[in-house]
Amino acid sequence: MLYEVKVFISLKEAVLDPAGAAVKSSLHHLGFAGVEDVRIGKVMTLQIESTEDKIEAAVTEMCEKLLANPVIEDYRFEIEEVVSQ
Amino acid sequence: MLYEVKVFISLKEAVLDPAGAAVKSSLHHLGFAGVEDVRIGKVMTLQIESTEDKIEAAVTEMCEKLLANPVIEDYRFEIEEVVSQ
Amino acid sequence: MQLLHEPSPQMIKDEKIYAEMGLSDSEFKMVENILGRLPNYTEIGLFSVMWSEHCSYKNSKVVLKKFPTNGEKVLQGPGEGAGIIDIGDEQAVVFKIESHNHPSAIEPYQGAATGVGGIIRDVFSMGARPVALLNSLRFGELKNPRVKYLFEEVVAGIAGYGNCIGIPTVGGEVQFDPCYEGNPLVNAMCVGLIDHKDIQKGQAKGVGNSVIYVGASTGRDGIHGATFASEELSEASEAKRPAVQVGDPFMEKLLLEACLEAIKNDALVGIQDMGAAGLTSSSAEMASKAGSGIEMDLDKVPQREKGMTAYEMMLSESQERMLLVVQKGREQEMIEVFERWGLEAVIVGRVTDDKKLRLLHKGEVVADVPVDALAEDAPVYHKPSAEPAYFRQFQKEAAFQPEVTNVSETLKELLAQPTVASKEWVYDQYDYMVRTNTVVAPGSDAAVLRIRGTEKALAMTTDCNSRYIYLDPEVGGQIAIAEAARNLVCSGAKPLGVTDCLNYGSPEKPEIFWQLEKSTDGLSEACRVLDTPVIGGNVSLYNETNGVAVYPTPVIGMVGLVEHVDHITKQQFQNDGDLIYVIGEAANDFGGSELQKLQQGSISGKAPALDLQVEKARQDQVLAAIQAGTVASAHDLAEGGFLVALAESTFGTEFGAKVKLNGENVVKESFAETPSRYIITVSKEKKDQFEAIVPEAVQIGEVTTNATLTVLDKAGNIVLNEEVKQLEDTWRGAISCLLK
Amino acid sequence: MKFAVIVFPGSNCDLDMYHAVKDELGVDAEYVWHDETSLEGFDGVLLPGGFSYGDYLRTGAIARFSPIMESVIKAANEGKPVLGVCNGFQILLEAGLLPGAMRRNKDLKFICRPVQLVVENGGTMFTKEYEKGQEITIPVAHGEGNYYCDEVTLETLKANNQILFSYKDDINGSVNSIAGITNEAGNVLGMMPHPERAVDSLLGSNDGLTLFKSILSHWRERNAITS
Ligand SMILES: Nc1ncnc2c1ncn2[C@@H]1O[C@H](COP(=O)(O)OP(=O)(O)O)[C@@H](O)[C@H]1O
Ligand SMILES: [Mg+2]
Repeated sequence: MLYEVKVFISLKEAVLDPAGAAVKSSLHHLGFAGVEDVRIGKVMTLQIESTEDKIEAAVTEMCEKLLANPVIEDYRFEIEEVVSQ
Repeated sequence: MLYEVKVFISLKEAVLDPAGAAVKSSLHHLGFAGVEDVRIGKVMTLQIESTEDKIEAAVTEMCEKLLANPVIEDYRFEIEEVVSQ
Repeated sequence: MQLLHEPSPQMIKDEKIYAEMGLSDSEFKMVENILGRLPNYTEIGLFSVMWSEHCSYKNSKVVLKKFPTNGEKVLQGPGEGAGIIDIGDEQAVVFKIESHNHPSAIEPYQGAATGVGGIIRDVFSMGARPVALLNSLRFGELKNPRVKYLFEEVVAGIAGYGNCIGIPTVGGEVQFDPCYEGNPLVNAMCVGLIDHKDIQKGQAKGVGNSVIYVGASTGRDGIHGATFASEELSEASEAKRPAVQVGDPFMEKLLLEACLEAIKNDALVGIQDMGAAGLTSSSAEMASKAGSGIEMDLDKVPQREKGMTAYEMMLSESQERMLLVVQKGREQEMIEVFERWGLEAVIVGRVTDDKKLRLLHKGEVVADVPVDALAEDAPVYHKPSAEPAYFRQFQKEAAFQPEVTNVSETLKELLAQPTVASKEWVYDQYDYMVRTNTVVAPGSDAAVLRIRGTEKALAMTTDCNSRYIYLDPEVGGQIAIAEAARNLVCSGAKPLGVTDCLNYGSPEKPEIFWQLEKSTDGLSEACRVLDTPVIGGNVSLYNETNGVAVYPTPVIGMVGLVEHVDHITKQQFQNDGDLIYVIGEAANDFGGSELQKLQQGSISGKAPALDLQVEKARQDQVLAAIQAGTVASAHDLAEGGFLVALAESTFGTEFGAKVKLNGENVVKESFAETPSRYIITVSKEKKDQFEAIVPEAVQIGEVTTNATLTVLDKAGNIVLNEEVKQLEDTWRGAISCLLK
Repeated sequence: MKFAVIVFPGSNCDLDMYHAVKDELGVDAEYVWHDETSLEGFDGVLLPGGFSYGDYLRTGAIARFSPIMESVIKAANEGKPVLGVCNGFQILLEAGLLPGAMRRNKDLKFICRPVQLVVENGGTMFTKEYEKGQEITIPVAHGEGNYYCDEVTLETLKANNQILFSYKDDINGSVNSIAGITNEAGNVLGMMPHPERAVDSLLGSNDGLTLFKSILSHWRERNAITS
């Protein structure tokens, strides 16, 4: 079965996000004064061939091992079956 | 009104994603042979003080002007009201 | 340019589909004659890219012929990936410059990055180890947000690629002028080192040998890039834009190492990078140069996207790919080299004897055209040329006389002009030290890299003051070569040769073609006199936005040889009490000067006069003085004139200077941009020895420790007395201040 | 003494590290390819700078899975000196041999320039030839050298004297201006500045050579005792 998995990775709350801060200040410069906070994270879209009973554990392992760095990052993911046309 | 806006930015289809390719090959090395494709995008989470009639246009403008690079990236966004506790 | 159904040959002709690809009616007729039939869609695609200006030089060939390209030490002149010059001990230096202007105008980060990637491939495809990168950049004024964005992203793109691949970016130049606002110039240069025995050629020799594709897979990115680069930028070109190419420096690092390993294996017959026009140019050129043909099966080409057509694969400009010709039967050895580096290497075709490029796709022959027709027989145009009215006007004008009431204020204003100001903001982002050979880092007249294992070093620079060339292309062209050479000489090097990147507007306009003709006359003459042959280069025409052309900008990349690391000299003052000399007298040269631009907001009048014989004689003397060990520091006078150069010599040191101007006219002495001049410092003990070698040098003062710059007029009155720190802060902070 | 210089795909300061040790320190060194599995016969391990695997996911993240890394961890556990510079430091962090993580520089730009460092701890196997408090000039060249660790970790690093170098001026936003730290045992050093680029006065500074000399003299002392 083919799955489309979206993994969302964000910096932990306590970790300063220099890129987010820069975007916020640029938005202010452009006149968007209402922007109070910007945080930048990653989203990885994976196409994975797997079985229903294995996919969740596999993705968790990928995240723990490689995709996220637990010292500064949190992750969460969504799994969807790809319906072939 | 405070809104939480999530802007998803991804590389256009035909644009090479070296980071995605590197992650895919690394996942293969780690034994996840079922991974057929990886694309890496960004997700920006913004807290914006705005009004209901303005928010959508404002975010579109932010995306066009700054957040996404229309030459190589596509974007989409989700807007949600922040319910204060 | 993705089509569901490719148009038939008849449709291509009737609906003039070739015109959209940049071919004229007469060129289409020529193709028809060559083939003796109508070309199909793939075939007309091949012709259109190969006959674009970018690949064929059809409009510039007539002027390129003028360059002196021979020299005792030239091992490889124009025609291959990069030129090669002997530096003794069985070693040679390889270098080349290339433009990536249009891609950078569209997507500055990736445009600049892939420009760097492309020029690196040119150098290692010769078999050389790339050792240094340089660049030459032109932008509009740092006022409007788009220009700031372009500038920041271009610099980041150059840094991103060069830093990652691990080749130091050691020098360059940046100029700001309104004419570049819509059409920035991004030229990248790469310098490599090679042992004579490793020199490769891009030739497909030996019938039956295999054609091997290595590196990244082919996507739909950059289709028609070469054609796109050969048109003016406009709203319409926006729509035609191919998918932007993204650079992958990591892939290129692997490719570089693998190729340098592959060249040590004699199974390799020929190697060429896939640059502009990708698979088409590499295959057609390799075959044409060897007098052979190539047959390729496109089904074998590694593809990144599904359902690619022959047309798309042949015209794709996906990055980080190379084409190899390998001895039949020894393919596996080669494939293994690449596999060790984790790279794909695939046999896609073979060398034939029929001088044809034949392409198979899904079992059918989809193209069958003579390789020479693609690579050699593009039409050559000699476009009409006409002296522009502005030039006549400028020649008649009375010379500009600047008004200066406060020398100190004017100096500070000049130091804050972004063209004059410190480029630290730029080169701080470049890893200029990796490979630990950089003896003189960015910030002096030229960069200098030692050659490990020898006592020698290489000096390198890029230069072009396009304002002078706009005012007077012929003289301006001479000045560009002279300045580059002077920068090398100041560093202790003997100039070896030139690579040039000719950035101009549309050659269809007679006034622009005139600029091209005249300036190449000037460049050629200067190269002859200074004995610096042109060993390669690149042409970028159609640099216009909305009908307005950039200044004619023939960027000069020059490399020189330092015989002994002891000769390496910097522009910065070295010791307290050293004597300060100036070589060359100031004339009333303010046409095209930084001061004119500052005061008038634009430039006009005559360019400064240059006497090439004087230039040559002074260069020889300065170099001799350096080689004799008599010189502590050396700096040439460029934009801003004497005081700017004097101030620059104190920046980054703990020293100041006290000098007395040696002419009556303070403004002229301080700010005129007369060429062929130097500031040299000499220790007191070496005074006589130095003066004997450079009798023309005039002692005007001394280096001091009190870190102030004190300038007296001829009568002894103080005209300037400033703390160096004040001046230096202005100069160092100017660019980041403008970017805020 | 013999050093291993580990080469990952994308390493680009391997050559500099090699020359620093071999030509300037005068000690034996050998390149070790990322897919080898043994560091037998080496007395010290050097992880050079560069962009291993393009640094595409996070700096150092992919390299830490290279086959050779198990041997690097083993060498570290055996008490052998392990030095990671720049990308090497990032790999050591990702591999968990050192605490903390790297973020992008606070100004979001790559920085390449000689910087002033303060030697915070002079007694270690990496710094015994420096004085505590000494200011030295060593170049940096990185885009992600903004060191992060949480409060607790920072207190531990301080308490154990694990911070060997700090930047004299904050150049990249690092917590406490940290430029280089060791593990608790003191035999694994990660630092962003490049000592291997400061080993020859022709190129501006040789303050970095002292670090390599420290490793060597420590090794000689130990070996004089044990042998
Ligand atoms: N784009 C750039 N990249 C790297 N170095 C640069 C760049 N622009 C300027 N520099 C460096 O800044 C110094 C001053 O440049 P420039 O004013 O053009 O010198 P000159 O007038 O002597 O040719 C040189 O060392 C040059 O290499
Ligand atoms: Mg100069």
